[in-house]
Amino acid sequence: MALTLNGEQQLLRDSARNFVSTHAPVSHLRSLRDRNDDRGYSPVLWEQMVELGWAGIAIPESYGGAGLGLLELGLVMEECGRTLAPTPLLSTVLLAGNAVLEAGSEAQKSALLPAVCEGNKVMALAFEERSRFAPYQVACKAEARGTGFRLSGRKTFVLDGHIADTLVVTARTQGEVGDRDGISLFLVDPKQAGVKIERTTTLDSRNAAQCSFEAVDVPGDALLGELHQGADVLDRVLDRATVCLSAEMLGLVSQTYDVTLDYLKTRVQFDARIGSFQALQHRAVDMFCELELCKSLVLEALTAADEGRDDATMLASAVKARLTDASRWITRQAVQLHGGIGMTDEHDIGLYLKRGAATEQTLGDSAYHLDRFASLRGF
Amino acid sequence: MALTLNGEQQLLRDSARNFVSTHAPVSHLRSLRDRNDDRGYSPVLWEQMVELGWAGIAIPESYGGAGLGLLELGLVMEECGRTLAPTPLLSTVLLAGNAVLEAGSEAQKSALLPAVCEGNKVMALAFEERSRFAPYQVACKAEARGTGFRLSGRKTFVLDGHIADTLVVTARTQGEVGDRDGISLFLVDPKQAGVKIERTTTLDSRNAAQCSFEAVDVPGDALLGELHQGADVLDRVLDRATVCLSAEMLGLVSQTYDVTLDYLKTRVQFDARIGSFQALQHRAVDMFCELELCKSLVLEALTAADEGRDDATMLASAVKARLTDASRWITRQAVQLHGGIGMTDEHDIGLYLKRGAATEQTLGDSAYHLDRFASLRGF
Amino acid sequence: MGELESFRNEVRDWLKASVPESLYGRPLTMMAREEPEAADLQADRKRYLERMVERGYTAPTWPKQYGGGGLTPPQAKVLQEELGRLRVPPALMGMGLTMIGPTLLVHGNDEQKEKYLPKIVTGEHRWCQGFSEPNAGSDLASLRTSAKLDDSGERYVINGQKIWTSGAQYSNWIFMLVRTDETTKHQGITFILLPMDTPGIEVKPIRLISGNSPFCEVFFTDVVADVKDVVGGVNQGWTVAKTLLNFERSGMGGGGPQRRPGATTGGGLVALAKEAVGERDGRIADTRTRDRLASLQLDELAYSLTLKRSAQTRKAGGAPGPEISMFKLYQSELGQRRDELAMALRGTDGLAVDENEVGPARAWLSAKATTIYGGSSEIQRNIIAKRVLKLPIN
Amino acid sequence: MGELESFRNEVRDWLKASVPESLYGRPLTMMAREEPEAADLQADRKRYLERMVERGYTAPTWPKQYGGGGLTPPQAKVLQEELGRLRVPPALMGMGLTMIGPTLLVHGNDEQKEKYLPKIVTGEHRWCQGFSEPNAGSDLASLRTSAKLDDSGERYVINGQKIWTSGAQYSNWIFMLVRTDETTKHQGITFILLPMDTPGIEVKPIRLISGNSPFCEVFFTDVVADVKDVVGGVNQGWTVAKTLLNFERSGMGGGGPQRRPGATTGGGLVALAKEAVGERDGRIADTRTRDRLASLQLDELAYSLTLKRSAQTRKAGGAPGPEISMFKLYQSELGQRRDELAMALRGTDGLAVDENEVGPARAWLSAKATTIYGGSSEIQRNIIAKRVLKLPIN
Repeated sequence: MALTLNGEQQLLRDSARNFVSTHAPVSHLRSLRDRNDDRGYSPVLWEQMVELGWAGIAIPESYGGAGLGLLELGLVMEECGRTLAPTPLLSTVLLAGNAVLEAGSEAQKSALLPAVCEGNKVMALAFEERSRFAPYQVACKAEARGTGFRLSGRKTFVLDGHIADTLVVTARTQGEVGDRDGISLFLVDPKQAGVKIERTTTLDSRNAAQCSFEAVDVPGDALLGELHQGADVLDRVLDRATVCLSAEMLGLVSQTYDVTLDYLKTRVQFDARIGSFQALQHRAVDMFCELELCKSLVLEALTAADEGRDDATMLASAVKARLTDASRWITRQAVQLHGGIGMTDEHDIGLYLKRGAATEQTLGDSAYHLDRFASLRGF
Repeated sequence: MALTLNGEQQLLRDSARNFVSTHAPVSHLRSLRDRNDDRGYSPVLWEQMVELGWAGIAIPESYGGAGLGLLELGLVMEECGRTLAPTPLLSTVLLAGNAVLEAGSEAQKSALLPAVCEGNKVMALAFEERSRFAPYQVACKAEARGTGFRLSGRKTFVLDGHIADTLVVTARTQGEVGDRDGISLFLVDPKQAGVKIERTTTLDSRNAAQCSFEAVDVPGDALLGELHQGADVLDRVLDRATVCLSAEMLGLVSQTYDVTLDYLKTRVQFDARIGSFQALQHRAVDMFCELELCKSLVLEALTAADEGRDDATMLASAVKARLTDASRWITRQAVQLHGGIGMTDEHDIGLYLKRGAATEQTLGDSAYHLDRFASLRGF
Repeated sequence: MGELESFRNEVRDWLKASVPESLYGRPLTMMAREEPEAADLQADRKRYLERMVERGYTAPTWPKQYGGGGLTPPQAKVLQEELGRLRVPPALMGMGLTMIGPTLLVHGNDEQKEKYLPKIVTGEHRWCQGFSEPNAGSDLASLRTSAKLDDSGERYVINGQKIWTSGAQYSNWIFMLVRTDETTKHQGITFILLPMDTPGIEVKPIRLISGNSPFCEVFFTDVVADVKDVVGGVNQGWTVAKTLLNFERSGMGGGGPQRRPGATTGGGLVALAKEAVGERDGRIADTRTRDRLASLQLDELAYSLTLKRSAQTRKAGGAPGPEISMFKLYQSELGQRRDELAMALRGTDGLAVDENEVGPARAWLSAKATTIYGGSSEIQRNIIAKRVLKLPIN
Repeated sequence: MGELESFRNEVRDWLKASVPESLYGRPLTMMAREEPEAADLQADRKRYLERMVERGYTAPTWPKQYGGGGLTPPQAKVLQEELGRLRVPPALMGMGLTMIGPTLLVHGNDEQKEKYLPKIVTGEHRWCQGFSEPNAGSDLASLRTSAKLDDSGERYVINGQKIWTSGAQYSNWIFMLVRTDETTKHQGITFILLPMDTPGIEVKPIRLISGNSPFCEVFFTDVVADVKDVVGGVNQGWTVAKTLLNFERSGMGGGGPQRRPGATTGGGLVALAKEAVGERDGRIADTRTRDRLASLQLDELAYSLTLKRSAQTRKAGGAPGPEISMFKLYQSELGQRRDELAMALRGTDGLAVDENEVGPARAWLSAKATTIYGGSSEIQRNIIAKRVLKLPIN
């Protein structure tokens, strides 16, 4: 239960930090945005990340990965958060990829995971149907039809859905909307007839798609994991993704804080550096303390997930609730403390505000996770 | 809908302020406390207040009162709040007295209200049975017995209950605990057999009693208002008392703020008056703004009650929720800003903290009233 | 019937006869993105403006001699209420009416009032504000844009840069603060007026995080201004500016909840909340959301009552005092809370942005400026601490 | 078996043989009201202390030569864990062990260490702290209590007043800060030790808002002290004090949630909440209360993880640095929040006070001091701003 990094982990983090600050600084996101890049990330850069092994960090060696833990992947995500570097790590590796890893047959895993590790496949998990995170609210139906299934329904906020080579789709095979039981997972080829995918641009200059499935027939071996038992897979996958997204948020919030602290130390008004004003000092101190708490929670949640501990789920909700509130508070404060310059598109701080706002809503907001935290603690 | 005082109202307020600051400054409460005064207020002083007409301010002239409004009574309460002057205004006039005024027969009103106006009678409203405000949670029973009723049950937090000459007791004559219907009000002589009253001292050096009624027989004319319809009376009485208690809280919080602002202007540390430190300045500003909002709400709620407006109930909950939160925040801040000296019994600020804490819980806390406010606004 | 009531009837009749019906129920278009309007609608707007100008109703309380309506404040309120009843937009808006006009009435000389006020009233002069500079934001008085008297003694030559000049690209006049004495801070500032088409002025819009560009940078290179256009005296500009800033804040805080394009209004939030988390017994199903909304509504209620109380207490006709800072502070922070709540309730749906519309996400972003411009919340707190609470200065 | 494990076995056996069983599961009595204990229990406590002292276990990590246990930090942790397993109270507590002892190990000379440390270890010296003065609270360095060297050059004569001296009425020694140079601020302070029975010392307990009197005023009139009892050199007292204050804060923030008499513990709050607002499906019925409790528990979790992380990161053996201010700050504010929540949940029941017991209301009142003493929350924020964040000074 160490809350410190070992030498190798420190090395990995330093190399990730070095890579993103050199090859994917904030100006990289900015240029993708300004040219309305359709993918939302740079394939060239992604290839380099893949070469550094990032896609397969937490995937077993037998499928071409490095077989390391979520902690290591989390460190990389944190560094990507620092420069807002867009990657398909969340969509392809943490959501859809992990679903395959958790639930897939040997054949499915062999077919998909090595391609993920090699960066040859973008995947997306289509599981949300509402604007507020509610993974069991699945109305999308899959009816048995011969040896296969026929899918009908709609999904929303499918991250990187518009460029996915393979979709993992949750559909109801039994029970009522809202039931935990009766959800199943399917592999769907987005190019298949009846699949309609519409890209939306989110305010953080990333993509989330609206998908609709109209009588889409898939073969029996498109079923991922056990019939009706998809929620078990979903829970594990979402918990792990939530923890890593929180790590990314930690990077984002840390950088926001660093930039703001620096501004307080340099901006002069009233013949003084504004960081000498006590009201601003105390606010900076409160942000500093909050970040220290966030760091501890992120490390603990990543470690608990790697160790398969009983409290891993509780910690996943704890960390997402915390980072969401920290992001809301610190990114808003950062804009305020930057004053007018922080309102300009030219300054980076607004991009942190926007990405912060998007991650706050992604995979459940703080109200959702605080409630789940309470529930897992027995109240 | 004026939110300013007219000349007479200003005069009344000034005279009340003058009276309490001369005759009932904080040292008065302190001396009552230090000698463990059983009544919790000074009968001599109360007599003088009665002479000033305070007991009957809002009682019609036909029963010996001045026939003025709740606004006038609220102004007096506010000034009493400023010096923490203990009076039986809340128990005798606003709770039990108003119940008689609202619901009593001519005979009941004539028997009781003139005595209240003359200061010859202390009354108490025994209506709470739980530690959290819930006026319909009445388990105490009154069964018809001959031409009268037999009361059995327990009441808690009966303000001034241990010295009351007459109790107004809520009892269930129909329905289940929690029902709004089926509550009736009764006049009970506390000296009657079966009535047991136990004084508790509250942390603000006032009194609230635990009362129990064991097969207490009361005659038919002890019924106050219509059978089963007591909740209507209770609602009106509690709303009006809540607004006036909020006015008292405004006085308390205003004085807390004034004393603290003064301390900030005089206490020297680090070779500067501490009120020159920006972090403390901004906190003082936020308290100032909050108090301005509180003042507006108190005036509006008192006026609405006097005008019998439709939004009077909504405003009663609005004002109590607001003043409770303001009291919690400002009295705690005041102690913190006073530093060590604020922790000593010798300094008055601790007495404001304690009275604040008591009023925060009295007649419903902010959670209760915020929820009721939302409900009355249609959500 | 009281005088005010007969005035109301008169106004009502006149408005009915004068306002083209096509404008009834039209939302404000100021601040929203410019979109081409049908030619007949444009003509109706023009006609409406002309009629309002004729009666002095674009500046209802200004003296008639300057083209105002000469109305008393209660009469002006009646006019506003009657316009509100028809839900027609104001015929004319802008800093001329809300900021420089009222300031000239206080500090301008007769010549200036006669020259400028009538052109504000008609909309001929559209004003912008040259106050902030890149290194003079919260600390406005540290401004550096210099004005040097030339040899004739009749002209200033201005050099420097202004920033956050709202609507500079649409304005033909600017009121600005310039430094006329380098050896002192507040006492070396002068308030001056000049036309935007003066040679040497360059305007550059600033793109904001919301994607809009309501503000500009304005560059001054050897720009010549007339000494007659100094308001309130040389080196007396700070006094004039303080008056003007209070009018500005009073516009930001005094008007009750302001409608901003894309922002969710109070009632809209309740509907949004019921939709987002569901209803139970007609109430928002989730206590947490209900509490957040209730606490916002309670703040809004307390705030609007305080505005009303302040208006009743303030002496008639006076320029607003430092307590106006409280309203600016409170209104901007309330608005941001409302937008944050609206964003939270929309969940992931609220994250979508569309290049062509002002959705809630853009409104949320735009509102972040409200606690910064016109004196940041921190500056407002400093002002209240010093001028209202009289707390000591370090 | 690792060395640590064999040490654990040894300790476990020794404790089993040495701690009287009557002390198992006994709560702390320090800070609680003094109530008379049965004579045999008192004898058992004495026996327990003697045995612990014999092995140096009252100060486990101090060098053996001064009566300490000479244990490594991991060994000391094992000892603590084993004591915790038996739920026996510490044999000895107080400022000698937690504050002046560790400080003497850093700044004391050999003579001082030999003279004082062994008497701390046995409990013979009970220390109190003479730092704050009525006009030197947050601004501790402005203290005025003077110490003037007499003609012999071997004695100081002390005059002045200290305040907030915790437990002065039960102590027989005091460590204090005195002014030895009036012409400078921080550089004119000296750290000195003296016995409480020195003539001229008068102790007066201070009654607090909670009704308790854990603190005293201490008056000094021509009190004579020995120059040999100066720690760290004349006019070097501020450096010594900073070391000591960090040990103090580390005691206030480093130990995880502290038990205070009458305070409601974490688990107790859940039960209290379920009782107060009811249960639904095994959960607290009301979302609002659930959220408040969850947010408190989340803070406590994050805080305790951060303590753990900090302990793992900090270099072994070092005195705590300024980051300890964060823990002092956080722990005191968390504790107050817990008490506020407990008060709120108890409703009107929580308002009752009884002269003879330490109920929740008194605990709530007592806790208000935690954000004030040992450097207020404001001072901790100043320290972090300056020493950790390196923000500029005005």
